[in-house]
Amino acid sequence: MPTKTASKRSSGTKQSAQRRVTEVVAPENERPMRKTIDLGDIEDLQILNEEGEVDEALDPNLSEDELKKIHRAMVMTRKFDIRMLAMQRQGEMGTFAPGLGQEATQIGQVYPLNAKDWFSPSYRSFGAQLWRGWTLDGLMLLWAGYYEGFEIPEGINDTPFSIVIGSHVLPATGLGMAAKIRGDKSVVVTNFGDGASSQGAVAEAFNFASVYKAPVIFVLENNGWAISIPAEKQAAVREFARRGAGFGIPSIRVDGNDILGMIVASQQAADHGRAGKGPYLVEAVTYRMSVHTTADDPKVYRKEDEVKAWEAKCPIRRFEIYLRNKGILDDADFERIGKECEAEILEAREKFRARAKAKPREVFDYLYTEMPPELKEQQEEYFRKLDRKGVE
Amino acid sequence: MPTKTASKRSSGTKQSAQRRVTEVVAPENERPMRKTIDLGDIEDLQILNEEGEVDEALDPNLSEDELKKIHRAMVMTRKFDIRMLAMQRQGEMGTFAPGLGQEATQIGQVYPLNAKDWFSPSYRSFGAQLWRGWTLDGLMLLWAGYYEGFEIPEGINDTPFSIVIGSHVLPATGLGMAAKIRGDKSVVVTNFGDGASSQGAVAEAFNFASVYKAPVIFVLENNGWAISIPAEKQAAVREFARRGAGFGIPSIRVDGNDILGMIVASQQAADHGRAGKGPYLVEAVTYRMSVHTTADDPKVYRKEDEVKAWEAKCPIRRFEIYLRNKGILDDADFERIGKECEAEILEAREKFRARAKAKPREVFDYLYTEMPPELKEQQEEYFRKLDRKGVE
Amino acid sequence: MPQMTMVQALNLALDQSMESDDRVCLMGEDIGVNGGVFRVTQNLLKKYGENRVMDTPLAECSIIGTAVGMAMYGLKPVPEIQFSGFTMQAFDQIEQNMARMRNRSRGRYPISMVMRAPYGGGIRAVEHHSESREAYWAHTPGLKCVIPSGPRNARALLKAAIDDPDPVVFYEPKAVYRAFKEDVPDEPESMEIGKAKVAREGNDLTMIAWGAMMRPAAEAADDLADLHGIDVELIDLLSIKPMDTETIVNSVSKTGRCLIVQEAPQTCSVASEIIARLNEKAFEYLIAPIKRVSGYDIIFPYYQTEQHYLPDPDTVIEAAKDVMAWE
Amino acid sequence: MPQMTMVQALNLALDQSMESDDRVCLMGEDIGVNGGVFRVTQNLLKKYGENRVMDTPLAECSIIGTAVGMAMYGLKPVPEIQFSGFTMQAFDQIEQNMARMRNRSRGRYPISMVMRAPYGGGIRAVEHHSESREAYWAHTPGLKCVIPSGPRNARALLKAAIDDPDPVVFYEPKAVYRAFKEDVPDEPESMEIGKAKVAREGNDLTMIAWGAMMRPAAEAADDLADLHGIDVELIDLLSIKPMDTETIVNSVSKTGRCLIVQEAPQTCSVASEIIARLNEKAFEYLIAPIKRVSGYDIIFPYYQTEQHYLPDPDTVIEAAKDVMAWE
Ligand SMILES: Cc1ncc(C[n+]2csc(CCOP(=O)(O)OP(=O)(O)O)c2C)c(N)n1
Ligand SMILES: Cc1ncc(C[n+]2csc(CCOP(=O)(O)OP(=O)(O)O)c2C)c(N)n1
Ligand SMILES: [Mg+2]
Ligand SMILES: [Mg+2]
Repeated sequence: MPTKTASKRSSGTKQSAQRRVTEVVAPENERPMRKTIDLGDIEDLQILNEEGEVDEALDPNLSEDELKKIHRAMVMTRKFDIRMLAMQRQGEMGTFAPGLGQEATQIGQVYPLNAKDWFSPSYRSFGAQLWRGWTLDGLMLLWAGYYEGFEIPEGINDTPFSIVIGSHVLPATGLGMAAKIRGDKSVVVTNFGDGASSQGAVAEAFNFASVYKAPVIFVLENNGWAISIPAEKQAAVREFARRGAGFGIPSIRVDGNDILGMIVASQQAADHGRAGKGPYLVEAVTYRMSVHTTADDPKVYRKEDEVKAWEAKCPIRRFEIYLRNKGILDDADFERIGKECEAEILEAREKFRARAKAKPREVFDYLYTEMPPELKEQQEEYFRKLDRKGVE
Repeated sequence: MPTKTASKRSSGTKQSAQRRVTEVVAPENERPMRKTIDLGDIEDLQILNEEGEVDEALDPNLSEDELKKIHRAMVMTRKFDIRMLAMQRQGEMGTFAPGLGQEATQIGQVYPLNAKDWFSPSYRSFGAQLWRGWTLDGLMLLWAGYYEGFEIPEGINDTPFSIVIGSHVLPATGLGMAAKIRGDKSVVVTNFGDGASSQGAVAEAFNFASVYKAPVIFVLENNGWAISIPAEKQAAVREFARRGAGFGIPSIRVDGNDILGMIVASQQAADHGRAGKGPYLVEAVTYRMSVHTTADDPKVYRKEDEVKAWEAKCPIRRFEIYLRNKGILDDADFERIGKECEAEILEAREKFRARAKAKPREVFDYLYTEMPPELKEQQEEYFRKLDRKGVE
Repeated sequence: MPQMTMVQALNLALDQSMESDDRVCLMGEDIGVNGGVFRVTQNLLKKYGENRVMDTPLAECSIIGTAVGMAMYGLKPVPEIQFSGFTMQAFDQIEQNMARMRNRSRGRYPISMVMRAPYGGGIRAVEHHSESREAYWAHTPGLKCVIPSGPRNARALLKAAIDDPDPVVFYEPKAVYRAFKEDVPDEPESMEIGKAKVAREGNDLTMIAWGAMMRPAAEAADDLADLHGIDVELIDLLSIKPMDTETIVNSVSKTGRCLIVQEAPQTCSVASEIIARLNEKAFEYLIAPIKRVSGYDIIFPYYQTEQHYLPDPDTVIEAAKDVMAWE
Repeated sequence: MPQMTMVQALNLALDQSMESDDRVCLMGEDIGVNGGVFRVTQNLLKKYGENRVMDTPLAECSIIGTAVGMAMYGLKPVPEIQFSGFTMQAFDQIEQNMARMRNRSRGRYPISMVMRAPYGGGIRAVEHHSESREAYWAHTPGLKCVIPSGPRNARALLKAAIDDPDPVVFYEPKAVYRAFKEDVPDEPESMEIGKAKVAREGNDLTMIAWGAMMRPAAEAADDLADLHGIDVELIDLLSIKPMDTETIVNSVSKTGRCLIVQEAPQTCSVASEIIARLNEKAFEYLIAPIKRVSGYDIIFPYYQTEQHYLPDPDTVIEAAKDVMAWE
């Protein structure tokens, strides 16, 4: 109903009204004021800026140990990424999706989780998976096409990552619903990309999580690109966090290259969930510095300039300035840590090489709890084929 | 990034920071102010209120002829609905979905359309379909299970209505994209319910329409219920129009029982589309006065009180007050019009009865442009079966 | 033993499973306050509360997708899809997560869930309300699919499906929902998934049907015996995937002739698969080509013509005579 | 005649169709600026502009759903689904609108559109990137489905599919994309949808394959002739729906023996359907059970083991010998 100040009600007007409707409706800007519904706002957060300056009032003031642990994890993630690429180029690794430049987004989102919480990632999640306890050699196995790599480390509630864009977000929501139903305090973090935001299943998940007040933290990793499609073509809104509002989900847009911002936002989201208040949407604004996957050639569709500009926003560099200024770590430490990570990764590569044995006789396993007879028959036929070929 | 007034940047802070992150993140309300992103607002429109009072400043001042035409259409819709229910109860009609009480929403949304525009409705759309030129007897045939009822009247660009909730909204968006591609000025109106708003396909349609600036008017008929699920359980937001904002679509929430409001909102949306500005979302707030379908018993899940309260908001009653006050029609006219509509409907029923002949030999038709041989074979078998049974 | 319709029997199975295992929970559109549009879940909300009987928003993809998550958490969700036609909305979640999560997680997350959906024609419904697409599920690795034909086996099969550690599509022949009553014992009763039942023994011709088609098939079988001297062995398939190949092969090895009755479209259907298996395993016993009395490869017709589309006893009898006539 | 890979041949077909009919337009993820992840649509954006080559947001359901609308408007959309595994996301739109709109509108809105999707294994891809689910489409009333096996027939079939007034699922065997080149004539070439091709004539055994399976089948056929004295008639099915039953039946009526090679899961598959039809129409000619060399009813394995899963010439040869051994 329009506000009374703007227009006057009457019981019947007597003016002659011969004009056609298409004419009488005045252009939007000439309209009298009408009543409107305020949509509110979303938070926009940065704590550690591109220059490594910190917003003191917002600094979570983590302990030295924590800060060191986080730093090491970011470095490890990057080194792992680089090593994987080298292995891929040398033919020892399958197609994989590098997370270069997204280390802060990755680690920040899982930082507030404990082992009993759930983490349901997309495929570009090395940093978060390593933080959660996935092994370096396990991830290598997985991307090298060995099924064993999908074995979930004992003791943590993680799901296999999802290859089908957005398809894991509804199951993740179901995990949150189940936690709520059982009265557990666990929360669920699930991540997905700007591209994934176009999937209907993701919008549906927003709605279910919101209706059931499920403790789900939706981390929308806006890294600017979905393969060759820039975020500007993916949606008509610049801030993907706006989506949450339409479903009644508190939403925040964070500088995803700011590890402190990511931690604070994720913590806030986790607290919200644990308090029984339902889901939270965290849009992490970051950038895919590398190829989409090793099968992709970004030169075809994006300018080097754009990538250059983002180099200045590197999440590790700015965090190192912060650590250096705080007197926690110095350049020598950074070099040492880099080397230690490298060494660990090379060690893992040896383990991977030792484990990298295809097990073709396993392909029928793990499908059903008990193999039905008709499948056993197919398996026997398949084994006969392997026998014939002399395959173990 | 937080506002400068609220917090101070420094290059490194020296305070000891031993607290765990879970402690340092202060509860939301104690946080310093942060920068926020304003989500704007949505328009909330009513022109003709429950008492039949008009907001003069917003009255579209339609011509007498137009007003009469609209009134008659609303009456016809209601009478048709009532007659269909009677026919159903007498065993002459199949399960159908009454639109009782939603006459203003129905007719308002298609009012600005011309024949070349597209209309892609959901199943609860008698009013709009009749306005567009669908025949009374055709609609009867359709709901009585005769396939011929789906024949689209010549000269208008309407699609068959959709039975699968929300499934027509993407094709409707494709129609808009095509119009845009071809440089045509046509717009598309597509309607769907509060329940349908939960379908991922509908969210996807919002995004596609917005990205391609397709001239699609999404009419979300919020009639309070999706069978037994009240709108409050369907979503965690009260105003479904909020959804549009997350996709960058201008959105409006209209009193759907206010025919003038519906016309103005729809016209505004159509103008927007014709001007090449893209989609529009119109949430029409109305109420399903009757059963969901004739197979449904609302007594199981909703209180009579709620229905009673909505009786006072009847779209026809308030429009009649307006017309009476304007001196356009009087009570005698209303009675006459009611009778004329009744007579027309009974005439249509005769036509329907004459046409209501099952054509079992048609069921293979219209599937492919040319019937493939394997299907022809199945058809021959089927015909032999009909022959055997002595069915024409 | 009380006499029950299939609807009542299904309700009983759900009730008893929920009673004995608090991980079992239901979800779906209109299943709570309204008790389900077919009343299969009637009274269960009142008895078990909102946490275990969830009226959901209108989104099938969400219903199945979140149910998968709930199963990963350790619950045993039994989502209902209001009509099987709307399983299409959830196809991605069914194929990508419900069917695969156990495998993808190397057994860490077994998906013990049952997707219930009324299917099939014969109730004078509008478009999309009469489909039979069990072949989709049979073709999808990782699923099981069962279809009861009467109240008693409906109750037992549903219990078996809920107890099963793996994901089961439970197709309910809605034409049978209230068509007849059967004795259904009070105490919980189960049956093995993957086993067909010889509903009628015979020596001349094997007839295979499932779900709602069991009724015209059984009627035809009786008539064939009484009026045409053809002794039919009638098999109620019950489990579509896995399929009880052994029972089928044994029967056809005895009779040498086979007729399959289904309402689904013909191409790449369950009937096709049965023929393929008999060809492989009973070839030397086959006296005549196996015949399909089937739905056609067209869209299920509007309801004024559905009775002609659906296989009926007469058509089955004619087809059986054809099979018998082959030498 | 230039030598082309299948990718190039498909690009040529699209280019020529777009050139000659301005209603033809393309849409899909990464098909424009990037030219498609397999480069099938390379250069077409530059040539035809953004209105006819649409880089879309990441939403398969939208791609197919809006394409249906565009077809209703009178355009001829050719949407690409990046990998056939993601057609699951669009299943509802495929089954409910693409396949049915013509029927539902009583012919008023024919849906002349082609859904292109690379399918099948053999390129060392991750999960969901290697599926073959042509049986889903064959079982769905209202669709057509074709699968080329080499560059030349890919080009001709794609033209035929675009020219077809009805909706066609166009499955592209991605293992063949760059596997070999063939002469492909400059001038537009088409072929009839619904016709199989006898790729090799023979008298002892009919072998039926399609798509990527034509290569191991052909290799096996050659070896069977050269090394085992078995004269194979090899049929390239090309059209899955409608299927060229006549050509198959004629061949098997001649040879009396048949072997089908497919990479899809076995149950309710296209191979099952072929067996069912041969049972019905060539029963009296069958000397031996028809055999399937098929993918299994499991999830397509991770790539280190896919070569063992996929049918290969050796396995085909062994199976052929089995069929021949039957008396
Ligand atoms: C449903 C589905 N469609 C298409 C693909 C192919 N694909 C893989 S990654 C990708 C882009 C994803 O972009 P985004 O969601 O932004 O995540 P990012 O890769 O940027 O991390 C596409 C189209 C897929 N895996 N799943
Ligand atoms: C995809 C799908 N799911 C379920 C149904 C069954 N169904 C028919 S109408 C309806 C409720 C629709 O509610 P709403 O969208 O609000 O429209 P209304 O009936 O109120 O006009 C349901 C669940 C359906 N037709 N389609
Ligand atoms: Mg991205
Ligand atoms: Mg509603």
